[in-house]
Amino acid sequence: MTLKILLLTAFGGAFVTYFLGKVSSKLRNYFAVFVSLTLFVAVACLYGKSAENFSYFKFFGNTLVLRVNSLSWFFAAAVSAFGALSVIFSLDYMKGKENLDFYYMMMLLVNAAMLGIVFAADLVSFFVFWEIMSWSTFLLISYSGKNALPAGIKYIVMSLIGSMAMFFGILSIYVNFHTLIISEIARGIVSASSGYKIFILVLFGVTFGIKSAVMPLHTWLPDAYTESPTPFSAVLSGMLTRMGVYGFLLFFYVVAGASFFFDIDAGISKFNYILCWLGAITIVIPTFIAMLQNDAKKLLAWHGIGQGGYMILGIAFGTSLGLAGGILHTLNYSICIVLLFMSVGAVEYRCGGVRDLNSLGGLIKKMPVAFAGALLGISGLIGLPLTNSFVSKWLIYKTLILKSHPFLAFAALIGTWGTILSVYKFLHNNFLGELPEKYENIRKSPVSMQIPIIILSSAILLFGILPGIPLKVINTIITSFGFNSLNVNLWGIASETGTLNTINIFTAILIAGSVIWMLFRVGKKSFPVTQDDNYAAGAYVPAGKYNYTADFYAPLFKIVKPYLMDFADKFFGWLCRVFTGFSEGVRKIYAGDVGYYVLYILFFAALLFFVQSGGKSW
Amino acid sequence: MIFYIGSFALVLTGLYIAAAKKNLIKIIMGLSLVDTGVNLFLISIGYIKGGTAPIFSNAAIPGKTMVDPVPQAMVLTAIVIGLAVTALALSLVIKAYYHYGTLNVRKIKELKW
Amino acid sequence: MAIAYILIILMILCAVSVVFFKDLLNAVIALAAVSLIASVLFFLLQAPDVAMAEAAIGAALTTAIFIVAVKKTKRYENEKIS
Amino acid sequence: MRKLVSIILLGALAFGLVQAVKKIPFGVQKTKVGKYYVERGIEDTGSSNIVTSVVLNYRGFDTLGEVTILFAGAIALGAVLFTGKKRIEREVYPASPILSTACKFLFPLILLFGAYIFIHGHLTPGGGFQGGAIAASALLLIFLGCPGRKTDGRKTRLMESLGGIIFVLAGLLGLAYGGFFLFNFLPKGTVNNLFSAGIIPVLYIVIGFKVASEIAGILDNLFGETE
Amino acid sequence: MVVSPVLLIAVPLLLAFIAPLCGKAAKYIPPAGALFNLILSVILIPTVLKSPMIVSIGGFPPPFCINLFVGPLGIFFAALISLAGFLISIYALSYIRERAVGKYHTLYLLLLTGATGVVLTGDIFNLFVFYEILCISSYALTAHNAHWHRHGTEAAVKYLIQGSVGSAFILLAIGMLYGFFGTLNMADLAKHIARAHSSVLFIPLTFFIAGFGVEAAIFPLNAWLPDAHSVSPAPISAIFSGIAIEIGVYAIMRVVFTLFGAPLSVMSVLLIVGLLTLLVGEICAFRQNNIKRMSAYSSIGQIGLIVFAFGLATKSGITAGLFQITSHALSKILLFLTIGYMIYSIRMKNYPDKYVTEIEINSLNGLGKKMPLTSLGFAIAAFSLIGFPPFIGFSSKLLIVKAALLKGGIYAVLMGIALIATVIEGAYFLKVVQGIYFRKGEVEGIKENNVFILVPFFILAALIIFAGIYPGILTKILNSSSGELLNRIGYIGRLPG
Repeated sequence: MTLKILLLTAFGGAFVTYFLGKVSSKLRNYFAVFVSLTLFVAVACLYGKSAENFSYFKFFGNTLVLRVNSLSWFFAAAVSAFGALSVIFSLDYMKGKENLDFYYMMMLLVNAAMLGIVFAADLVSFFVFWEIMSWSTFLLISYSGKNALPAGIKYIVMSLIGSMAMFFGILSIYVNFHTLIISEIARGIVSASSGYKIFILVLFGVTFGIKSAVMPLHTWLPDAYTESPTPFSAVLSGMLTRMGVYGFLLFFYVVAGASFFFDIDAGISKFNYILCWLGAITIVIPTFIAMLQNDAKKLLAWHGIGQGGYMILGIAFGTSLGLAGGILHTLNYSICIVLLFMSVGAVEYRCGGVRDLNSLGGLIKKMPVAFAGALLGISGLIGLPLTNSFVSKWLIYKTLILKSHPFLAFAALIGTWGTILSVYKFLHNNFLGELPEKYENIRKSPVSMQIPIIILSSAILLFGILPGIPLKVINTIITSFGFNSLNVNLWGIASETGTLNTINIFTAILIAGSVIWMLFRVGKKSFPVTQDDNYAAGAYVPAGKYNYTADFYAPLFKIVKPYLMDFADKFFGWLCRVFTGFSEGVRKIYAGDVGYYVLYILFFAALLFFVQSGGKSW
Repeated sequence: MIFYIGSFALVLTGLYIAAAKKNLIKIIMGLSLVDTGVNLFLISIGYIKGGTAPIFSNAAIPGKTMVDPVPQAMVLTAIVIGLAVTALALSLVIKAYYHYGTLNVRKIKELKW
Repeated sequence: MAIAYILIILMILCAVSVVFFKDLLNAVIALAAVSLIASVLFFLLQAPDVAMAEAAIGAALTTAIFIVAVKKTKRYENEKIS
Repeated sequence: MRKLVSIILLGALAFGLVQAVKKIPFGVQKTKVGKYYVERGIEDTGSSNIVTSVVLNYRGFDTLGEVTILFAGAIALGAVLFTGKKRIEREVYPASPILSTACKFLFPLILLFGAYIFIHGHLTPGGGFQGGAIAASALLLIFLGCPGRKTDGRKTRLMESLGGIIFVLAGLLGLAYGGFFLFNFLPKGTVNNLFSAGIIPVLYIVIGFKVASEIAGILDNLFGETE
Repeated sequence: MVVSPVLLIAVPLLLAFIAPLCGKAAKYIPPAGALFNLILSVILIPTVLKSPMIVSIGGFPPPFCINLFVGPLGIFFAALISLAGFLISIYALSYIRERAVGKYHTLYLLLLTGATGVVLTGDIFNLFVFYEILCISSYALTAHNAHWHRHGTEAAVKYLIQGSVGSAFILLAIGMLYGFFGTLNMADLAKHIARAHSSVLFIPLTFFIAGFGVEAAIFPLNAWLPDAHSVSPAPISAIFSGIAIEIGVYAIMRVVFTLFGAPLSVMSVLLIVGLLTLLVGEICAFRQNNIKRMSAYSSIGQIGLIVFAFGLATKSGITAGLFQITSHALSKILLFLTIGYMIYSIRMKNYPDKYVTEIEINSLNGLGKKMPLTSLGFAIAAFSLIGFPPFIGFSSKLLIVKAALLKGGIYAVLMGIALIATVIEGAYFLKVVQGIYFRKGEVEGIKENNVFILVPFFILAALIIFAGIYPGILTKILNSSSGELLNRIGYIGRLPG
């Protein structure tokens, strides 16, 4: 019952927000925040509860059911938390823009749809919420107009391809097993032939691959992340893309069942192994493409793809450790990327919408909170110790090395290098270096932006130092999939070959850090100099004319750029052009000459004669 | 049998005109021919050799030898339909000429693709 | 029914000549002839009601309408001749 | 090219038609429905012209549809040719006195003939449609022979509508009296009398007027000069 | 006492005859007639669901007279027609306000009557007659205000030529059937055809399909559709897309299923043809710049899906096809009406003296702010057509895919191909939605304030959403309708004697 009310609140809240906006914009904003916070609290209260197959609706004689268990709770909590934070962030960010009623309604609607997805216990509700999410996302991506419109189309077309594949798969399952309820399908599918299983897995793989931007299917993501309003970019990267991961988990481990997932042998190699390699590719290439980007959001977007690879890698690998790593990385990465998008948003908000990394810089003194957020965020992305991703990446590396897949491990490692390079560029070009003159009198980010940034920053540290908090939930998830339980405690995780204990690391780093700090204090070797003296080799350069954040990594660019084309994007572009040409040709059928039309009729009749006189069915 | 052949000849000629001719009025004539052909076909179906018209002008006429009245009723309807369609078609043609200044269907193709 | 054969051949000839007449008025007259012969054929097929209708509607009124239409547009199929 | 293609396609069509027609023998009694009408027609409807009884009684609904089609055609033609302007009163060249006198002389005769045809629809060949068409051709004669004359659009429209209304109302009365739409609720009378066959002559007269006025309207619209 | 279903045809016909006499009040007649029909058909539904009603006309036993066969299928279509007709005529009250107004309303009512007659009649020639009423009014309405409407005239001429060829084919086929079996009553014919083992029966069937196919707009007989639907005034485009072509599909299905017992070879042809229609329609729509032409091509696509569903020839397939008919009718009508209102507003602002019925997609840019309700209606309709939940299009797509998969094998593969069309449809419709909401355009001074136009939007949108969430309300009547189509023996058995 609570679930039903929860979803009703989520959807109803969205629409009420819209109508409140017609009354007063203040009221609408507060109400939106209120709704999203309520949802978060409500979801949080569901912790530890589990209810299977709670029926809530009839659709064509099929009972639609909801359920809550550790998996869905985990994702629901993340969804509602990020949702609430981005709504709060929007308060100032979106101020003064057009169509705000619509914006808030769609934010809440996306949120609600995602909650629906994670709580759905039958495939039709899953699909319905999935589609609601798709179209509301589409509307939000296109919200800013201009460049956002092609991005939106790209998104929705790929998303539709995915949904149609899923639609087909769902109904195929329904027709074969006569049920839509996930737990019943899981029971029924055991007896299916392995060819059918592969068919289903490929269909769903395409869907979730598109949503979580696995490498050849990622092309919608960079544009969509870049062009949507920043708070929504945060949601998009933080949770919406991760619905693909949820889908993978659901279908590979719950619907198909873990044992089955690893048993299917396609003759050449195992399905999950292919997926692992896709994950690895997804880690490496986009991370390096990210380095080339000069648009802050685009850079982050490419990271979004790359980090998704880690999750797929971890999940597809399918050992307790790997799975835990993958799931944990989903959460950790989401925290980081949402944080980073919010810092970008803060900068963008204050700098009048500028995101070009070449023209920014030196904002550290002007916007300390945003800087702190960005710093922690990139540390998290890289996986420095004491940040949350350290734990999850450690788990993934450990899995790969333990299971002796050196190439995959190497790929993951390369990915991390690329990450370091590119996110440093991000941090540097935004916050370090010379402050351009025109940004001299920028103010701090507004409170409504600082709050989410601070919350998320502390979450990074909290989960970095106490990884046991999420791991405990994740442990219940993987045991529910039928894997061995991990030996988890608040500080870390123990495995056959070693134990991760963050508190030790924490202490060590704390001590080392304070020693270094002390040294610096004592030594006091550094002193500030003016730019003219050292930077321009003595020649006078007017301040602000020359900003050394421009063309960061230019030499590296020259080396790698030719190799880092987005081949998938090129391919899809080519496909589009071919299709356009084809349709241009097809519509010539309607030539406008009525004589032809009469001929068509005669032709059709003659053809029918031909076919019928051959057919002996009479 | 010759009636069938005649009626089909009309139908096919009409269809040929509609498909191959350029002039709109010619095309409408073709359609009119098709109508006539179909009507002839229907009536020939109802014919009975040596039959009389289905009218009891005096009660002594034996009903057995009367031709089938149903196709005749159908054809009456069809003729009137044909008139209505032809009239409407020609009025449209007149309007098309008013707008396009031509009756050539190869030239009246602003709506295409 | 020898007369039927003759009439039908005549009718087909008229119908085919509709295809070939370049002057639309000629074609209309040919069409009227087709209708008229058809009406006779209807009569031969023991359908006096239909024959009447065909004669009045097909042969007379339709022809009139066609002629009006030709008069209001172009007389020749090849529009360069005026 | 196009001619060749159309001839080929028509050949295929002709093949099909011939195939079908082989199974329909010419000139043989083959219909039970038609036979029933011929045998029971007089008894059921009281009309000695079986075609009329089929048209107006057994298949009266078709005829209602047919009337509606003509009505729709007339309205449609009016709508297509509608220009929203008053018709131009062009200077007409009067026809030669011989022609116009002959037309005026023939006009009532043809009209009378038409009326005869539709009034006797249930007795002799012909009926509302034929009679109406003949009456309309009388009007056509006037249009051609006496330029400048025209029908009163409002009156023809009134006649059309009234005809249709009476037809439907007759049907509804049948529904009310006999429980069937278009039920022949009037007494059948004696066969081969003018006043026989129940509603058939009534309907045919109505149809006659309606068809005549509709065709007259169509002709009027077509002949009308509009720039 | 049970009302006679013949009133469903007689009363609108009577009103249509009265309409020309009413002068300016003529515009109130179509809504009145459609409302009457709607109420009557809803009243009749429970009775009909219990057992189909055979209504003899003229008081003779069928097959010797024309009879109406008022089964679930017929009454379902009658209700759909009158619902659509009612909403569109309310819209037209203030939309059609210039020039040949009275004639428009008369023809519109005749079109509705013709459609109702086609779905209710139980006699093949009578079906043809009503079909002709429908066609003639369609031709004329396409060319509404022909004197000011160049493209309308062209489209109507082309439509008429193709339609006439189709009608001639139908009449030929009827003649052949009469020649074979000597009867016109459909139940009687079906009885004879079921007994016959003739090798030439496929010829009339071919002519029927080719003839009705013109109105049903199956590929390649649909060349008239994009022209006619795009240039006619918006309410007419709506009734064409929502009702007229569905009537064509009904006629084909009635002939194929009831008369000929759905032979496998024909069904496979229909399946392929449906698929082709779907793909060609969507592919052509993809490259359109004219919004109404785009929607017209989209109608072709949807019809293809309907024919595809019927082509499966299973109960679930037919139910799905009927559901898709409902969903397409509601959504497409809403789509065309909203587009119409947008065009109307733009025209009233920019060139009030010209008669404009079509417009480029780009001209709609930015209307979302000025005409929020209309744009919302457009978005709902587009989303429903694409098949997004929770709109009705989703339910129908679900049923169709399910039906195809239930049949399995090659049908599932074809269904997979058909789903590609959805992606294309999504691409072009959503581009328009984006344009309306998120692009900037010159929309100063445009506003929406006409209640008569907005009320149908509201009702249609409510129906689309409501039936999307509770599709169960339709399943009962649709199930028995599909049962009626498949149960040929039952149809024949209703024939007394």
